[in-house]
Amino acid sequence: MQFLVETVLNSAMASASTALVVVGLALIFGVMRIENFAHGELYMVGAYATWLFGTSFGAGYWVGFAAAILVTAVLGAAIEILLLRRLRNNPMGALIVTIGVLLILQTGAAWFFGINSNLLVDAPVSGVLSLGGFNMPWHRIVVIAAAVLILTALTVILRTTKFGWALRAVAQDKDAANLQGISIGRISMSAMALSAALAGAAGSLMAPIVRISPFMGQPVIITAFIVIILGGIGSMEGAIVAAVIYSTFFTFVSVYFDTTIANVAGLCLMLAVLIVKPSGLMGKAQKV
Amino acid sequence: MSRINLHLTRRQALVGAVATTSALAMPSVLRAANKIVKVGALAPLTGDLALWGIPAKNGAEVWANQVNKTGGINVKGERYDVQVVSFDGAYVAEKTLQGARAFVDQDVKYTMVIGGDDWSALQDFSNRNKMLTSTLYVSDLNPTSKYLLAPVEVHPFYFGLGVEYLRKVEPNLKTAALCAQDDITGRTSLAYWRAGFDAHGFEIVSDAYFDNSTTDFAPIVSSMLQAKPDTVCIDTTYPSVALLLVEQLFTQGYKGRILHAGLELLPDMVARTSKEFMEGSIAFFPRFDDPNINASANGFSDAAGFYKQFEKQFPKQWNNTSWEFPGCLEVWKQGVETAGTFEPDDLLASLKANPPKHIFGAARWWGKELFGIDNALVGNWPIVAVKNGSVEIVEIGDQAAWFEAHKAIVEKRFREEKLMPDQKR
Amino acid sequence: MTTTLAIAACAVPFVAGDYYTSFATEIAITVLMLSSYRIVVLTGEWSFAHVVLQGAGAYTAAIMVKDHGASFPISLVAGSIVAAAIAAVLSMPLLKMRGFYFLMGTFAAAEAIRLLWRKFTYFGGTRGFSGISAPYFDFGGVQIDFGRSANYYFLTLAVVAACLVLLWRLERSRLGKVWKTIEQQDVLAQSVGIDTRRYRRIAFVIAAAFAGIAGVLLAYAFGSVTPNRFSLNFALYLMIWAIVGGTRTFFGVIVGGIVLMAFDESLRFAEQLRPGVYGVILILVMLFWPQGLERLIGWTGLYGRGVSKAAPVSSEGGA
Amino acid sequence: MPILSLHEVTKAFGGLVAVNRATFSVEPGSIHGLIGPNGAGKTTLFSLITGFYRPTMGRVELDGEDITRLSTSARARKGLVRTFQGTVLFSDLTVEENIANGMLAESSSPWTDWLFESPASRSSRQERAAAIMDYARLSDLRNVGAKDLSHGQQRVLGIAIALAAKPRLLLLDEPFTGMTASEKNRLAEMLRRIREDGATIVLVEHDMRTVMRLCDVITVLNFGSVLTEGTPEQVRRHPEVMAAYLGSAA
Repeated sequence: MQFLVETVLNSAMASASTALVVVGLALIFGVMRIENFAHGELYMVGAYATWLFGTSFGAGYWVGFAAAILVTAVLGAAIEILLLRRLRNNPMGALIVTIGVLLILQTGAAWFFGINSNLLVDAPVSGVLSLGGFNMPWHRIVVIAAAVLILTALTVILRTTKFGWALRAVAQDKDAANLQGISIGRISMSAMALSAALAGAAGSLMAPIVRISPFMGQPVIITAFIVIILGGIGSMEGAIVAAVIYSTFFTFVSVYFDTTIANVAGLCLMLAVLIVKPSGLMGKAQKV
Repeated sequence: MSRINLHLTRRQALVGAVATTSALAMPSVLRAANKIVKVGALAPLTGDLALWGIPAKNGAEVWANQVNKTGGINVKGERYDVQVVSFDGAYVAEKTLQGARAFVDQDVKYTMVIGGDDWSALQDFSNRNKMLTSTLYVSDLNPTSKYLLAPVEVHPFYFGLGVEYLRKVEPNLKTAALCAQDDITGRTSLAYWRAGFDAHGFEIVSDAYFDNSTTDFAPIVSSMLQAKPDTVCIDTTYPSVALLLVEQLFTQGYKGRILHAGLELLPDMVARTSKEFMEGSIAFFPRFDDPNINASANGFSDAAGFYKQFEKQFPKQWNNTSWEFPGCLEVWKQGVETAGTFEPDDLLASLKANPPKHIFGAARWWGKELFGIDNALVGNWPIVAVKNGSVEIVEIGDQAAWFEAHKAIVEKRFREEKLMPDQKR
Repeated sequence: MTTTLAIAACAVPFVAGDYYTSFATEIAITVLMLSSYRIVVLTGEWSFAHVVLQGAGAYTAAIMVKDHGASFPISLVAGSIVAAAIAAVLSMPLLKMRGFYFLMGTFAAAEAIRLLWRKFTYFGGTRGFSGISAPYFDFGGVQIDFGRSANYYFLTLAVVAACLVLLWRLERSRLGKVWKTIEQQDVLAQSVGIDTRRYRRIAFVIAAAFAGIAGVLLAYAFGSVTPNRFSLNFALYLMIWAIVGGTRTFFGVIVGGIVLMAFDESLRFAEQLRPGVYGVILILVMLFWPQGLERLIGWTGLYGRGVSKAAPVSSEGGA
Repeated sequence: MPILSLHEVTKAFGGLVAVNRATFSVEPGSIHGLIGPNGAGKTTLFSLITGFYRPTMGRVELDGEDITRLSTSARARKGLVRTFQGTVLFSDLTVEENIANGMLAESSSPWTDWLFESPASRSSRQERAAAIMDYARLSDLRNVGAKDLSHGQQRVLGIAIALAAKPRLLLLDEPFTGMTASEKNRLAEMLRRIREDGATIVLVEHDMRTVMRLCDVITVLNFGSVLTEGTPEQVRRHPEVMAAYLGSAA
């Protein structure tokens, strides 16, 4: 029984961090119609920034967390302004540019921090919650709580603030939004910054749990693409629901079988959904 | 809106760029009195596995500088400086074969590979071109791998000794749980661990591989602990993965013994768990920052000095492979200097005739029963245990003797994992 | 254009050493991959499965040679048929999807196949196959040992050239015209009776057949087949070379591919920094020379297919 | 035996019933008008006939054969070809190439003909393309790019492409909208000639005057269901049609 509870909590944590990453990806696709292949690397930059500011400069985890969000947001905005803005009517060109950014960030991290360096970030809340033989590190619960907090804050912003309305308008119909005087440039930049910050936050929250390496973004982006397809591109709600479904499914299969079977099963789940509904669970149906 | 048509078409621009950069690629000529002999580090320098490849290349360069400073290699009176050439095989067999071709073109006399997944493509090529090569995985050896040596480490042969020692010091332990990453390294070593546990009366209660892309290890550890093992073996997992596994074992209230190949990140493991938790954990590599390393690793000239020099040149980039490639070079140097030639066949004959010392002392060529060829340099190997937060050598065992005593069990377990020479695809 | 390419191609083995000859063989095989990949792109879709289909051809060749001692021509045909068969089966579910969904659908199918290769020892597990003996020609007193890289290079060149001629014919045939109509105006094509899904499937299967051939050539070139060689990285690089090279013209994708591959190779001196430098160059090319991509701009929004492309005609058009 | 007949065809999008139990049939060789105020369900009905939508209920028959479940392209191969409201053309190609594309789906017997087109079948296709071009008076624009044509010429090219697909039943989606008076006359003339060559035409159109002059039978749709059906005179005098159109030029 205790084993079951542990697995449920572990899958909740996996769902939380995946949801943060995938919502960021869905936001970018909704607003700018491109899949950001470098999204996993922004997750990685978040983890490295947390180590650099939190541990290496010794300012403590939460300073590192704030620094991670800031650094990734600035990086996201810079990528939009310098690179993606010039390729607005060229989706394939933008795709290649994000792959270029992916390669640069990976090589940069390996160069500056060393391929072999073992960076350790201590969890802000140490210790273990143990209830009758079942024990779960507090930090994992913090990750779940933080992710829920961030996602609710995001939905509130999108639903109520003027910025949120403008973002959703651009996602709905770029030209119509333009006609109403919404500056596409400003919205795209802030959407990219927000999306990058979400990935950075996920990276920062997971820093004490996973191995920090220049290639930690690779499995994250692959899972994110699978989940965004399951949820239907561009739909934020679909992304969150799909993140929970996929992560729970993956964690349980990897515990009861092994992670290779879990990978194959995850891919088959994605294919199954696509076969039944070729535009994802909540994606806009489009004539095939 | 007329398109801005640059007079340069895309093809002309790209071709121009190719011309300039390849000019830069001309290797700079070394001003040296001695003649030059090239040795090749054919290892992944990009991608996940760069964490083995880059420290290995760096280690080889540090070793070469030290040897060149002390007059280089003496071949029948002629002095040669060692130049290390490298090629990024990205742990893909086909790319690694391209590297081998580049080395043959550059007349590289001795090639070092990590081995495992990326060796399969080199086999025929190395025989065809008499390419003397060293690998870190003894399981690469097979009846036709004439020019392939496993001179430094006979991973996973020392694991049998580890289980034997554990049985001796802790007679009451009954059950064992195993886990490893799902690649050739993991499969080969887990097969040997199983043989070890079978031989010494352990019951294996949990045995699973995890995918290389796994990031969160809590589920894996919780499924292992569900079987209530009193020994956990995390095999040859990468240093940082081993750290996460140990941390999960501590968090999830595990109270038994831990076995790992290297325990490279022991200081961090102690920081994340506790001295008491790590007490008695078993591994197979003394630490190079251990004050009396020179005494234990007497086959390696001035191990402590080498470590200091490496840390100076490549701060905080040390990994096991950092001394293993130099170990391979050390064996090759001894062979060349006794044989007085770089020519592969003569050098092989001389090496076989008088086996050089390997890092932990005297050794002999071995491997016929299991691999079909005696190309593994096997000697005694230390077992280290954690005492008060640091590792100490607690025993020196004879790997070949252990194998002779438990040959049947090992072959059964290797056959299960389809690792015997006749089962190779 | 063809003559310059042909002359340059034949000169390589006499000029280059063993390394560059076998590198040229790999380029020739990749050119076949790029040209066959272009067939799928002609119908307006991008796929991540093309490299794994090449792998299917390679694995078939390995099994044919090692288990059945098949000769080069037989394993060439077998590899092509198996790859095409797998593509035909995969196309049933996959071709219900469009745009990015199709791309990720092909990724899922391809990665699942690759993981199965790694898992089952019949395919040699993570180590795959090795020791695939080079083809040997012995007929009427003429013996050619294709183990030597120069000989194998010419054999590859011959097979690739034959395939390119076929691909050239294919694009000019009515089949090729149907594919282009589907890409330009999917809904209009349907309204005049073209079953777009059926012809996209034909394109997917034919492309896979050629990828299978490229896989067999690769298996013999390296004498080994490993799952790592058909990973997502290689699929990504194939897509990068196709996009940056430009798929508008038959030769565009070939020349673009060769230049980019040579470029990637010339950065080898940068070792650890090589991927990063390549990333910078990708960005520069995309920002300053998108000409080769203008046709791809039509792929608007990845699933807004069939949107009318007719530019509103200027009003003064006569009655 | 009617060439096209609809039986209780209904289409609902969630709660909204766009087409409600529409039942009518089209006689072979006729020009059949389909009119109704905006939002009457004309376009949805048009899409149900062409197979772009599947009806929630009811049956569509072509020459008595149930084609309700057939795809758009399958219906086209059976002779039911449509044109588009906007100017949906192969804009990068010339007029001649556009028309040639219309013939691509023609099922030629030997599949090898797909790969290596025999000179015979190529010349026959070129002849037919030439015939259609002067039929639509586009011959002198043969090598002009589709995107460089005038609006009227683009609409005519759209119909020419449909003709290339050898339609027995031609469905036109508001062909006369946005045309000048002279262009309308020439198009009406062309449709009559198409009808004389044996094809049946179904015309969805707003322009009442043209529909009244051109069509043999008219079906009037209102709020998704068939209001009435008959010759242009019967329909013009029908009280509810007057109310539905409220003062549009009758």
